[in-house]
Amino acid sequence: MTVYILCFVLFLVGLYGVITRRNLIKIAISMSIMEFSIFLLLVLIGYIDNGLAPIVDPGTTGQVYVDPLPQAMVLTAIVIGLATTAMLMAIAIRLYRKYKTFDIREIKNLRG
Amino acid sequence: MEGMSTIVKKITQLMAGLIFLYGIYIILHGHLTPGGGFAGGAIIAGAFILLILAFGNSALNLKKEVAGSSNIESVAILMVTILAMMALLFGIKVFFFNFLPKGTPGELLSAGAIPLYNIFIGIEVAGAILTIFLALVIFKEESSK
Amino acid sequence: MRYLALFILTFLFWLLLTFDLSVANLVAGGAAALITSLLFAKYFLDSVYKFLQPHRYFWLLVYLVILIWECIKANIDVAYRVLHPAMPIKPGIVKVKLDLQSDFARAMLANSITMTPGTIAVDIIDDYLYVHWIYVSTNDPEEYGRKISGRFEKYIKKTFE
Amino acid sequence: MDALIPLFVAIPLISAFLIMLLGKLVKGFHRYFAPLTLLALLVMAVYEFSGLGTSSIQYTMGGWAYEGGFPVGIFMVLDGFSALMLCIINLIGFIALFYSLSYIRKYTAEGNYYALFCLIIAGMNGVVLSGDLFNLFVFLEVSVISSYALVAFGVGKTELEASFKYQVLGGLASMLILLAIGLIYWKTKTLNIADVRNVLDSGYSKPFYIFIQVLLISGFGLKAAIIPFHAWLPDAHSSAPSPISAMLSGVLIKAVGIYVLIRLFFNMFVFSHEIAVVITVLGTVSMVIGALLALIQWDVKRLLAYSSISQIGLVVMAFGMGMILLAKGDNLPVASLAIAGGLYHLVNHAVFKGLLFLNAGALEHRLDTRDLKKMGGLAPVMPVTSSTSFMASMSISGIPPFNGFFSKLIIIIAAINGKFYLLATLAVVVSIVTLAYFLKFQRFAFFNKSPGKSLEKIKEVPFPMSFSMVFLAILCLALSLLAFPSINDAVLRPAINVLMQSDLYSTTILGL
Amino acid sequence: MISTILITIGVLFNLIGCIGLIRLPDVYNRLQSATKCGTLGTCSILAGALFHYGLVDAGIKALIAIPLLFFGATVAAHALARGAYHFGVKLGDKSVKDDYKDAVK
Amino acid sequence: MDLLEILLYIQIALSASCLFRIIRGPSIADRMVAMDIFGVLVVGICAILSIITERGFILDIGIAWIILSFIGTLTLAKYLSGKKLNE
Amino acid sequence: MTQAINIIVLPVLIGLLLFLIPAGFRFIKGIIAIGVTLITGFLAIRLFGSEDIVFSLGDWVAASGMQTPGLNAYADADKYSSFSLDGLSKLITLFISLLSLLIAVYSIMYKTAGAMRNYHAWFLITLGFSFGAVLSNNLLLFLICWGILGLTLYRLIRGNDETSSAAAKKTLIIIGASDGIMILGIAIIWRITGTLNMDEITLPTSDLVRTVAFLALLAGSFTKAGAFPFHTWVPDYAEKAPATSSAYLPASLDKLLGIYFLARITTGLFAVGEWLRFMMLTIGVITIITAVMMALVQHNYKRLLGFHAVSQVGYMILGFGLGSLIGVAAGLFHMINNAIYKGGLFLTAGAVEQQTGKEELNELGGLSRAMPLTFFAALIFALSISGIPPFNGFASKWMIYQGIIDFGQGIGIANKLWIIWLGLAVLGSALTLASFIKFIGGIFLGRQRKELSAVREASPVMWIPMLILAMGCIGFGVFATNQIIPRLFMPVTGVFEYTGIWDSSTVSLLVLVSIALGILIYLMGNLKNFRTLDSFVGGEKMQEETSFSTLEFYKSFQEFKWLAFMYRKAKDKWFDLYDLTRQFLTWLGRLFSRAHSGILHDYTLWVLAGLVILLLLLIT
Amino acid sequence: MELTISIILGFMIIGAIYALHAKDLLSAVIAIGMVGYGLVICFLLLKAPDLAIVQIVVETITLVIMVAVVLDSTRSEIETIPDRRSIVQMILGFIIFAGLFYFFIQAIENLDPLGAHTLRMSEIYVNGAVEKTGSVNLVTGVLFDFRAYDTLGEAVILYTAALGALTLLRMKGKK
Ligand code: NA
Ligand code: NA
Repeated sequence: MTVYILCFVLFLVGLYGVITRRNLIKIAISMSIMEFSIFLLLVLIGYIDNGLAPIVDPGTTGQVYVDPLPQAMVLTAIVIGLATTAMLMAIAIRLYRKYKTFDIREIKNLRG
Repeated sequence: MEGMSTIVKKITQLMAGLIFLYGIYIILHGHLTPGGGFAGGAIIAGAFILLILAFGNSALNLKKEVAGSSNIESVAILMVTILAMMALLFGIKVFFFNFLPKGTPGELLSAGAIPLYNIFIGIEVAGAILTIFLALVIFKEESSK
Repeated sequence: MRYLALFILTFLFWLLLTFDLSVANLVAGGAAALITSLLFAKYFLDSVYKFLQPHRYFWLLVYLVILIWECIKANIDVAYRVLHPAMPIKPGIVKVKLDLQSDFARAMLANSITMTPGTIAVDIIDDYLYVHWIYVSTNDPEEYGRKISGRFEKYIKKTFE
Repeated sequence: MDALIPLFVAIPLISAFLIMLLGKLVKGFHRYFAPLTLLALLVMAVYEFSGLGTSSIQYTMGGWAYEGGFPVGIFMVLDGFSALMLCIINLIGFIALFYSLSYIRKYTAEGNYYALFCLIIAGMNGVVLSGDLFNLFVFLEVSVISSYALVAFGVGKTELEASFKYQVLGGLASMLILLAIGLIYWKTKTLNIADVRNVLDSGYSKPFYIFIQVLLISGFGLKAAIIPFHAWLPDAHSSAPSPISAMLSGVLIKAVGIYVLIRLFFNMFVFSHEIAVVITVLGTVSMVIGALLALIQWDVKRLLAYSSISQIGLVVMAFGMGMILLAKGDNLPVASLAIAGGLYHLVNHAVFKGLLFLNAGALEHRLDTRDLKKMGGLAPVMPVTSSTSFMASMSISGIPPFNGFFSKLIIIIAAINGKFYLLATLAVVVSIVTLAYFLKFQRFAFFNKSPGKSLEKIKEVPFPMSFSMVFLAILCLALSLLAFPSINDAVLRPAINVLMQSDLYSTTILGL
Repeated sequence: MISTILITIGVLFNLIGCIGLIRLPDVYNRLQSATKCGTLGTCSILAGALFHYGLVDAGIKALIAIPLLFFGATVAAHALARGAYHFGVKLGDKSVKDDYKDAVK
Repeated sequence: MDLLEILLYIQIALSASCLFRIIRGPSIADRMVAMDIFGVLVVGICAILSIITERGFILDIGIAWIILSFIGTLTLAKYLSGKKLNE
Repeated sequence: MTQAINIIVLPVLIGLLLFLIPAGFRFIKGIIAIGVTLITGFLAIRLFGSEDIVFSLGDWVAASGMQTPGLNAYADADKYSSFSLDGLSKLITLFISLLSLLIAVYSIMYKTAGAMRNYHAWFLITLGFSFGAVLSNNLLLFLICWGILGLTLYRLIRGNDETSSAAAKKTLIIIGASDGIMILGIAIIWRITGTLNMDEITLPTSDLVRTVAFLALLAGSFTKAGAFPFHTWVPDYAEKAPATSSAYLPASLDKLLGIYFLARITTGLFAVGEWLRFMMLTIGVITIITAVMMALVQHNYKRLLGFHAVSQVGYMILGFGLGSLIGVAAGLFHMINNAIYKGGLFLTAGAVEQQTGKEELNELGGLSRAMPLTFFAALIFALSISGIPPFNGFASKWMIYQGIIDFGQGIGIANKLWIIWLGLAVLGSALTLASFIKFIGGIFLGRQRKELSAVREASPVMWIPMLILAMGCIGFGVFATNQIIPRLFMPVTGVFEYTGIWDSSTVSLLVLVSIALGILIYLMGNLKNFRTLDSFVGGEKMQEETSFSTLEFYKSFQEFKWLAFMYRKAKDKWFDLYDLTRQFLTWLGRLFSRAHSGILHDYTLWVLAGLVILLLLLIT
Repeated sequence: MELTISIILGFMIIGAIYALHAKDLLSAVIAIGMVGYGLVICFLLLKAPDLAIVQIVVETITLVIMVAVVLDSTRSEIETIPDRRSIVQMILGFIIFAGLFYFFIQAIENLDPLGAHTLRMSEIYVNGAVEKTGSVNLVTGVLFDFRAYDTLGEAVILYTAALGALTLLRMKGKK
């Protein structure tokens, strides 16, 4: 279970970043970290001891393969993560133009 | 000097095409080896990004490029959707039905429609990533005026 | 011309990648190479006719052998400097006059230099190559040239220029 | 009929792609094509809804239904609840889109707007129809990512700020949801909602079960903006272009928040009494605090946004009461009543909150401000906006004969009958506060005197906008008919059944 | 067997490269060690793979990888060295000569 | 545990050592160099892993890594030269 | 049966149709409104003569010879649409229609109302739903009609400036709040009895839940009628709404409906316990005294009338609080009387406002000559409201006093305190008189100001309704014992006799005492201008230099130490439940609002804190 | 395997913490790139080659995008923004993290440990799937056949992001 716990620690590191970092880019980075931990968690879940990578050699039979479903999920999630990062960056670049800063604590016109 | 140093430019000229081809390889062998539309598409986008990095604005007309890449991704993803509905042509009212013959597993021409999906997804991903990249770099260009 | 050259290059690359001579693969490779050449030919190297001159391939082989040898020497040299407790280095950037004319040849030279003992090509400005040298053994520009680029220049000239 | 199901996603997707492609070639293409798409979807939704009754339809993507007894493919499930949501989504979508025809003209890149609009609709339809956890997550992302872009569509200072915060908190929510899905897969080794219930049914460890439930509550609570997960909403919903605000407040938080929360907790988990209490409390807290926050707003759209939090809280509270009663197992008719009230209010809120945001948009369109202090005396010059917003305000404040009155009434009656006296009282108090802030809106926008500025130049908004508002205002009245038990039965009963007989969902899909 | 030897050599070169990366004083010198040893080491490993598989598809891939890595790593090293200089990273204290300074100005 | 596996772990450890340089710096360029060499090292990992598991397709990943590491490093280098990415 | 449905549907339908007529045709709209009110008046009279019946929509459909629709919705509607015709509802219906007819006629010339968009439409809708509320037997149906009346009340005020829009807002908030509270009560009733039909419900207020239900419904009734502590909307509305609207709703219809509902819940739905009676009596006297005290210091005559509209409700509540037959009859009688004279007073106020354009008492004066008919009507109304014989106000107050004295015979604590209830009621009457001296004096007597020299009498369309109402005051007073009460009220409450310690001399004494007190109080506040009172009493010709200065009056009255303190606090809205709540909620809102700092980190922390708290709660 | 992954993960955590605390933005970007590449190694070791290749490209593209944004800011901005928090927030944060950590451990206590995963529904995706889909790459089989609908959604998300970026980065918002 150690590896799962460490995985969650990585998640917490990302979370820590989200609640403490002030720089827009660093917040995006923190979210990436959280994503990484979840990706890894999913892949760990699907791992089977002595299992092969899920690419079948057509000649062979009776092989044990790791679970391909979490991998498919993670693949999707990775692309989603890229999309999220791209959007965050697009907004960050524009916000920087407007506010002349990356500091999220300076960007607080919307209050109350 | 526009772009990067001569050394980089020359090697880029040599490599960009190969990288692009490698992207195609990854896409077409998606059902045989690791990778597929997403990885391959991104590599293809990488080939173009490499060109832009090395040569700068002058090599490509970036504005035209961004319109082109967004059009291409639209077409590609439209094709994916249509592909999903293709089975209707064969009278099967099932979305995403793998309507083509499966072939011999392990060969290039196998897995029915999966390679087609890979191709169109690959184009779409390449277009999307290129669009994002170009949007980010072009934006800077225009607002700094 | 460029199109053809790029097509052949990429098609060969494809064949190597797939290592499969089935019809489907050849067709796919042909298509892929075609698309690549259509899209990238205008960014491809300029004087592609050089590809068609067989003697260059001979020199290329010679050059490769030398290059590999130099590479290994380079590594041993670096290993020596890194592992030596006193770290015998005397770094600096020196400039080397280039004989080569074509940009591609210059680029290849720079690459070769980067891979050889103690040097990294930093930039090419006008006809000079600027090289970071981990052990500047001499102050004589002639000497530099010989030590740094002399080993490759003629082979590169024959191969690429 | 079942062949239509995937089209709910495919049509808006194709439409979005075509708009991006042909919009550049054919001038004004998107202005005709997008409304047509939504209209088609609306017609389809109503058709499905009316033909469905209490049955449910499963559609398996790729023809992969059951292999070795497991649901291996992605199931799309259309039952009473999802059909109802489809109707709401596509109805409000259509109206908001029609409204946009003139509203969005002041912005650049109209084509992108319409494409994103179609994408957000596709995402929501996908979420509502999905019978698969991960697929649900994917379409949730489709809709929220397009909503991030749409919120910042005006690319002004506040729009971008709002969008960024929305995105970070939304991303956090997605992460929590994905984590929960991962943990669920770890335990159950399946992603199909019905199958998950089937597996979880046969024993679980409490800490695990609670952990995933809390993750999902937080994740979807963030999407639904339940306090304390709400902070992004007032920013995002007030900054977006008004038709988008109407979409976000009217349907998005319901489709990707409330709907999923309810679907999962009723049909996937066997919920415990404690969870039911927690959900009720969260709903109640949102209801109360949201109303208090709305009370002191001077920005019209911010007021409306906080009001959404409050109203969604009421809906959640109603469902929570139903859950508590269901968990206890006694008093099932009252549970059913509470759920009916919740659903009814859900529908109503989509309509009147949509309308209110369109009203706010009309004000913004003509006055270029959202500040109530800078408005006033508009009733004579903008009669359509004024009277429709009055109807919507009265609806949401629960004044008869408008629809909001009846849904609130049902919820309060259910609360009293379930002996939730405190909740009933709070619901009443909140409805009073709601009335107070909506009268504030009415007072400062439409009555009172115009502060300084002459009203001469201000005209009523153009036809597409006023038509949309009038249409929704009529709906505010017409939906009162749902108060008739028989009509209510015909419309909401299928959805109520889905939630009341919570096992039915999984047994039907798995064919047990 | 040859492949194992080649791989071992490659790993050793990589080891040296990493030691250099850590030990050497400035960017340029680190680049020297890292690029040369890293590239040659990895090429050696790839060659090991080539020998392991022989001339089948996998082996050919290792073969293809070698020139790609060679070009990639050297050009990257050059670009980094040039970039670092333009960025204003000073040559280390031990440096004896800087001809490039005048050229840049 | 056979030799190749030990080599694999050594190679992994070496790539981990790049992290040291990334954290230590001191200049951005140093970090970039570490990043670059890391990419090269990982290609080695791919190759060794491919041999251990007898699965040739891992080399595909190695090639992809070479390519993308190249693009990544050029991006970083371009950052150093102070130009925008499209200049 | 058919009339009962028609009387509801007709005004609503016509009212809705009036929305379609463009704003320019307001005279036509007015005529249509009068026509409709005439028809409803006719229907109401016919209804009054018909027999008592409880019927549903289905019965009506069957009776009207229509085909019963097979719709399910129809069955639902049938289930909830129960109507009842009994003495009480018929009585109220009658008076609603009569009063609205007069106001409709008056409105036609009243410019402020005419300037309002859709005034007549809302007027008719109000009328229809008032009938609906009165005639419905189902609590839900009642609630819907009742709620709609709140809405129309809101639409009948113009709200085109700062204060009037504020008044409109406040009014609807308070009314809407009471409706919300009523929902609670109705829901509780439903839970306990399983039905919503009023004729099937009889609940003792025996436990907390039932008491709460009673209180909830009571709150609804009090708010509509304008009793303490839910009364604060009335003065604001009265001041800022067009006089016709004030006359129409807070002064007459809302009072009728509020007291109607009070009668329903205290005599029908609930068997009210002793402590609740005690509470009602207390609220009754508090309402009387506080409102009239406030009225005393007003200088806007419409606002002054508004406070009186509140104060009078206290008497009615006293009547119902007594719970005896005579008490209930007195309450109802007073309600009718109040509707007549208070409606009348607002109409006179409207006339004065229209003719002079002024609303402040100290800007007016000496209009008695310019507007003699208005003056005459106002005088009658003022005497009525102050309980001077032989006018109707006297007759109903007189019954209330008698009821209180009867009540004193009982054994409960509330009964033992009868002398307090009586004393305060009499004091209220005296204070009323005092303030109406000021009203009459301030507007009609004293020196006529120069700027008012051009003032003319209002148009006949306006003064005829006033005079009719004045005649009503006289008629209802003179014929109270022998005609009005036996014919109108005994059918509702049942027959009762004036028993106990009652005798006419006691009443005369009480009345005299109250008159004397009133004059005394007035004098205390107005020593300087004593002579002007003289002139009024003696009918001498007024001297130019003497005039009422209501401000003076106001000031001197406020000089009493304790009163001064209370007034100051009242001015700061210390006693306004609405304002207190508003301030508290706003404070709370600000508190939460401050937490929304705009800083993303805080928001994220909330999310995580919520997550962890949920986990803690659920796992442990 | 667990130990290897744990150690790599440990390095990734260190890298991540450094990325969050790096003084200048570009170092943070580089560090996060490293962490992402570390993830690739994990994927490789965990028999997920498809993920490895996708993660490589995505990580690189992310790096490029982030560098593009960082480059757009002025040089001074790249310098650090102080990330100081109040004591109360720190304590609250600590409690939150301790709580989450504790509950996570509790939650996963009885779940399958690493490598002990059993196939249930995925049995179908593995055994006989090659015949069903024709794809020897099982992940591709799942992605483009069994769960092709998800993949469409995923492609649409990327499309949306591109459209969103185009929309957000246009020159003027309003006419
Ligand atoms: Na107003
Ligand atoms: Na009075």
